[in-house]
Amino acid sequence: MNAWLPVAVLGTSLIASLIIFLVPDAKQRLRSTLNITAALVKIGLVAWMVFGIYQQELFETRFTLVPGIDFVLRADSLSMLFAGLSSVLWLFTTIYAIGYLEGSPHRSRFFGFFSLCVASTMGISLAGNLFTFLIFFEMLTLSTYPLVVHRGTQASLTAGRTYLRYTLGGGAMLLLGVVLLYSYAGPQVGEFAETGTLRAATSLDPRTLAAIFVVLIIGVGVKAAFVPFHGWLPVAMVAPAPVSALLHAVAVVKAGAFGIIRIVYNVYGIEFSAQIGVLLPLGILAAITIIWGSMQALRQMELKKRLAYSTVSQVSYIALGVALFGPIGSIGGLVHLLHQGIMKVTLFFAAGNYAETLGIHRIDELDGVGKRMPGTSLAFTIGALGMIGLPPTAGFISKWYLGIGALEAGMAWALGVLVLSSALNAAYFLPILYRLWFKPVRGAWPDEQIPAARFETDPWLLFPTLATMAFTIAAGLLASHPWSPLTWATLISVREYLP
Amino acid sequence: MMWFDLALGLGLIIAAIGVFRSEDLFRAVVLFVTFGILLALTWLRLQAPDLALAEAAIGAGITGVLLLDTLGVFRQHEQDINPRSSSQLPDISRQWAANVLALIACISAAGLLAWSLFNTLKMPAPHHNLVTVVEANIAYSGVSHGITAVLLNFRSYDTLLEVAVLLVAIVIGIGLRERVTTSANATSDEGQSKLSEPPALLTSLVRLLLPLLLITAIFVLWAGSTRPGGAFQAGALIAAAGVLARLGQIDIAARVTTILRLGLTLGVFIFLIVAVSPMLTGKPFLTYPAGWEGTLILLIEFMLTISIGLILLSLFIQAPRPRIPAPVRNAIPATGPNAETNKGGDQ
Amino acid sequence: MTLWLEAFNTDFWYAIVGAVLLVLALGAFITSRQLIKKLLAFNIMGSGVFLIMVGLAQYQHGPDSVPQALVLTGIVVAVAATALALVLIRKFVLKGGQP
Amino acid sequence: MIPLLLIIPLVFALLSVLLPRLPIKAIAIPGLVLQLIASIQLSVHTYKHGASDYALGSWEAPLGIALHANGFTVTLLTLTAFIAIVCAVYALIYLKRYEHEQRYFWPLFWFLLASLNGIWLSGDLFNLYVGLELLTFSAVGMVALTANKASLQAAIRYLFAALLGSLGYLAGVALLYGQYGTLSIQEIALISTSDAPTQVALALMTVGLLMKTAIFPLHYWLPPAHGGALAPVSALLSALVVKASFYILAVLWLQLAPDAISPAAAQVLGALGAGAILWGSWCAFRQPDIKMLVAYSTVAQLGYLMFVFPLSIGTSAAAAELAWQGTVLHLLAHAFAKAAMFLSVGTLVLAIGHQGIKDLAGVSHRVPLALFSFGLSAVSLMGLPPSGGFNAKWLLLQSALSSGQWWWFIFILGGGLLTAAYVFRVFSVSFIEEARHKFAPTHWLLDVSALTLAAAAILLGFVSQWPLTLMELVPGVQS
Repeated sequence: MNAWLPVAVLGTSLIASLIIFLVPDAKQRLRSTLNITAALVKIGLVAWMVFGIYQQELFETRFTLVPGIDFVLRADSLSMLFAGLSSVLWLFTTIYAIGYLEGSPHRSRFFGFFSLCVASTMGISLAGNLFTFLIFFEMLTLSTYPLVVHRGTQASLTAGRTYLRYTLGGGAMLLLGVVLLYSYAGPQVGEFAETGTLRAATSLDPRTLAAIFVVLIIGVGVKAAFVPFHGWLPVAMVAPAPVSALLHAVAVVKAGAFGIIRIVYNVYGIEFSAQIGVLLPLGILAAITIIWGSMQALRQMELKKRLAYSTVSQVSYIALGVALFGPIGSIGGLVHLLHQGIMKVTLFFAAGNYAETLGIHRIDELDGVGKRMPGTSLAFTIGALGMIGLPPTAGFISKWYLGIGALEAGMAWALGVLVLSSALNAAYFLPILYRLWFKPVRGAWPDEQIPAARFETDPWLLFPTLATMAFTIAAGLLASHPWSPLTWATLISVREYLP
Repeated sequence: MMWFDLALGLGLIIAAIGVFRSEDLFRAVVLFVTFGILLALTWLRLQAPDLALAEAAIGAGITGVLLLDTLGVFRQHEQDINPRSSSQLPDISRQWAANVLALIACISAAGLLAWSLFNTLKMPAPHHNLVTVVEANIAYSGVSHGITAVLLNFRSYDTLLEVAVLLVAIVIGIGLRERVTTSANATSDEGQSKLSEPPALLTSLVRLLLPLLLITAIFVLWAGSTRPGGAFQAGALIAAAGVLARLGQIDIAARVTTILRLGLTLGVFIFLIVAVSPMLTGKPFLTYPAGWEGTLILLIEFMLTISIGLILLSLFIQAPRPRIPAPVRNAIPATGPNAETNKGGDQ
Repeated sequence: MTLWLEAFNTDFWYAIVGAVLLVLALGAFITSRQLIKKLLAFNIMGSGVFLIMVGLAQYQHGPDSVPQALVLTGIVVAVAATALALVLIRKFVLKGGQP
Repeated sequence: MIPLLLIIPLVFALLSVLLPRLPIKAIAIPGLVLQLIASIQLSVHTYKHGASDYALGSWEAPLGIALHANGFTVTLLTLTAFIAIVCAVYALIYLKRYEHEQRYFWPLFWFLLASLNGIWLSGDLFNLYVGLELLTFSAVGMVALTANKASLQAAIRYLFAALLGSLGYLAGVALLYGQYGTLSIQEIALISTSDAPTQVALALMTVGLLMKTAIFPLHYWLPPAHGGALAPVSALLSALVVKASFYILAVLWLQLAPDAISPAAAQVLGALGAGAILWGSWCAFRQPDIKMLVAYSTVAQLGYLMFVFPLSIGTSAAAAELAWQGTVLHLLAHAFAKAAMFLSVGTLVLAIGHQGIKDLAGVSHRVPLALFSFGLSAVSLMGLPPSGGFNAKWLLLQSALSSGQWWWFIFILGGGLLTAAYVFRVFSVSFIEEARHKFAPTHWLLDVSALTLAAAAILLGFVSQWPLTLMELVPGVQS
């Protein structure tokens, strides 16, 4: 049974996807039932695995793909962190997407690829070696492309092209890096293991390994939207709001960040990475991305664009945490993987609600929306405060650990980066909050689609938003609870560092 | 005789150059037939009378007839449609590139071949010698003539595939032909009969020659088991007889009937049956049962002769021809210079 | 040089003739623009190859029925190729193509 | 067991010549199933007992002709039988609108199969020549089936190129026979040396076979022939026919006379392959016509096959084995994927009635399954995981690394990106909302057959071990 659980987790969304492709567009109820059932089953399976991992059980599926190279799905504590995030957020995003897209054409195609995308994400989280990781990493690229170009307009097609150019290029780099590593150090180093597999490879040239590290990081860095490889992210904003949420919070960007964690922690090992001196450059790259992303966000007047640049900046917190050599910094980075996810998904849901309900796309159109849509605006506010890092939100926990980690690692400049970026975050989020709550309404809404009735908007749109908002607060308030993301991240971090 | 060989070899080369250099297609074809006759002589000099026979009948004979017929069709066609005025201007740069390419290809091929042949001279005879192997085994082959033994026993698989090649050619031939007849049965027949309004002398000559050719064919076939001759040469003679008969207005193989199809496939069919039947007794494919080799080979050869003759003949008769009546002009699609980009495969 | 003369015989001479035909026909095949001319060049090239095949083998060990049988097969294949090409070319020309 | 694979297609070919109007077309499917069973049985036999020889007519080589079944050949036989059966199902539906053509399609189809099986099995140089001619003629005939001006021109061009290639090959056979006095590949392999006649023979045969395989720059005939033919014909041609001459080339270089080959010559072939990838992809990128795009994609993908030579000649045994495995996988993956692509494009064109890429607007909604098959096959062609194409590329990359030939790396990796560049042209149009044309409904079996092949290309990514295990049974290839 334990060998089949990872496959089952993958299969729930894969099979759901294949069935959904075949469901006629008009059969909304059937499709929605399928979607939500699959998401719930997946959460159940993941919960089962989390419980098992806690009791030191082993979940592994393995067979040989090409000579010497295995296809491995394995659940470890790190993969559960990501799988947990994806499965929970998938449920909410699906519900939200049902509210957002039902009524528009090509729904079966959309939800089919949507599920396929989540299947790839699950594959990424469960991949037990670099090769398997690569497989799902590329699958993710392919399954997100149809979502990006879903609307079929000229703008979305152009965005799709840009998206592909970046991600396929990144994929090629990753492939290059993986082949280089496998050929140079042997396929056994690709196996993900706590404290890394390369540690034992003392006979290898550290400079070559460092060079391969650079290639690998560029490969995953494109998806993680590192500057200067971030160009696809703001462009891909033309996609429907649930896709943006998925891209930013769960799937693509996170897959890149998760790849960085895997490479540093489970392939090279944090100690070995520090030894060959690749952590500092990684940290600097992350710091540059954080600052640059924030500055760009400040200049955007379109809400989704501003959020996009905010993602560029925020995801690099994870990389920064990884680059900080020390358990506390690691905890900060790991936990931010989750926290950024739930906060950003909240923000995108809210932005989607504004666009869908009132036709609002630009920040200067937001004046006084707080009274018309209080629930959504509250969610947006909580998300924004979390991004700035104010207690009691989840964002505060991340930044706190990252800050202490920076000091512990002796990288005080990183603390400076954190402070500066928080200030910038505040600079681009607070004016929005001000407009939402304190400015008077400027006349009619740009394009009101859903009139206020019992709820301020479609309940399918509103409730997921409120739910993720609740998570944002809960993750902050209940951080010390034994089942909180923080506890789990601490567990991983403790296992990563050598005794 | 050394001088004769020298002259013959040079003659071959000169004839070939003549073919390549002549502007007029008709002249080129005539020179090509001459080349074929010289080549037949060459095969005699190389102690290969079978090849001489085959070259004369097939290489020069049938090929020449097909080529000349084609030129005739082109001429007829050109009268039908006004020849293109200026589109024939050669593309100078392309021609130039082709010349350079040809020069490079020729020089490298010549160099390679010269190097190879020069080195062959210095080398000892090869390790294997199939001449002795053939001699040692010919007694078991059922025939006493070496080439027939190789073609129909030792390497009969080659021959099976080779007849299949012929069959494919004629299948394509009727495939491309039949469309015309199905769309305009009557007019097409009219067009063909117009081709053959021979003078009386020819008709009587044909009637005289026909039995002669058939008898020769049978002799050549029968001779194959002991001396030069065999199914292919005999088949070519049959085809030649058929062509003559066509010219003499005897209507054979004009329509693609089931009987014609049977005739075309008969050779391979019998060949296959004979080849497969030993497998029922556990012997390998293409094995002849002991003691029956000679008889079966003769049977196969007989059937092959009929099929090969019919195939070659049909390739002549069924080749596409223009229809005489005027509507032809409309049937020809208008094609511009960019017709190449218009891949109308399955629109 | 003496080696050459000693080893040289009729069969080898025709193999050389075959090689020359092959090379010349190759050039003609590439340069000629008319399909019929290409076809003639192909036939002559084939004859060149046949001459090499028989000449070279017989130069080594006298009259050899195996290469002769192969060439017989080759001649039949060549006539099939010629007939097929002519069918295609004729149809092509009837459809308005350039011969 | 072995000759059954020759007898079945020949018998059916004869039957379909004889009885063109009878429902012989429908009988084709059982015949193909029979052939598939025979080839699978032979594969199992080979897997259990190793390579086997079969003396036709009880005459052992060198006097007679030997058939030879090893791991590679049985893989190819099974591949052929499988692709043939799917293409036949497709053709049964697709050709209904081509009343006249289908009467001649089936005989040619069976002759094509007979020649392919004959080539995979043959152990005799001259027999391979006859097999190649049979293959060429049937293929040319299939291209010319529709008998319009463009297809006739393509067929003539194809025929001439192929004939020239065959003569190059035959000239090499002549030299080899003069040199070794035998035509049996196994016999020559035992005694082959690196003297001038052998090298010249190999050079001539190589050029001839490159011409038939349409390796850049000798590919000029392929795009019009493959792009202009009927969909099932294009599928067969691209998936199988060009592979036959490559197979012979590989046998010559790696098995017949490996000593006579210099690493420099192998590098030249590799360079041609690289040129094919670049040029083919560039042309595919510029085609306005979707069938031509796929045809040029074949030109590009064939380039990968050439990498086996630089990667396995003059390199370590480990690198050579990786290269060989990668090439076999690429051959299989490309066969599945390209056949699927041609079939799905055929369905798309049938549905729209036009074959410009711009005309594809709106197909993602209206012909989704065909587009999906196209997408799956594209995944394999781009070398993205999970697919057979990805595993192939992976092995080739590893081989390039372990033999220290990093320059092939660029082309193997870059080729995938170039493929993506032209393949996504199709996708991005297909997502446009407004359709340009009315859509005609298509038969569901058309979709199913294309999807089967595309799925096979993807599944190959998971079962690559199967063919590779069989491959270890090939003698003469380092393992």
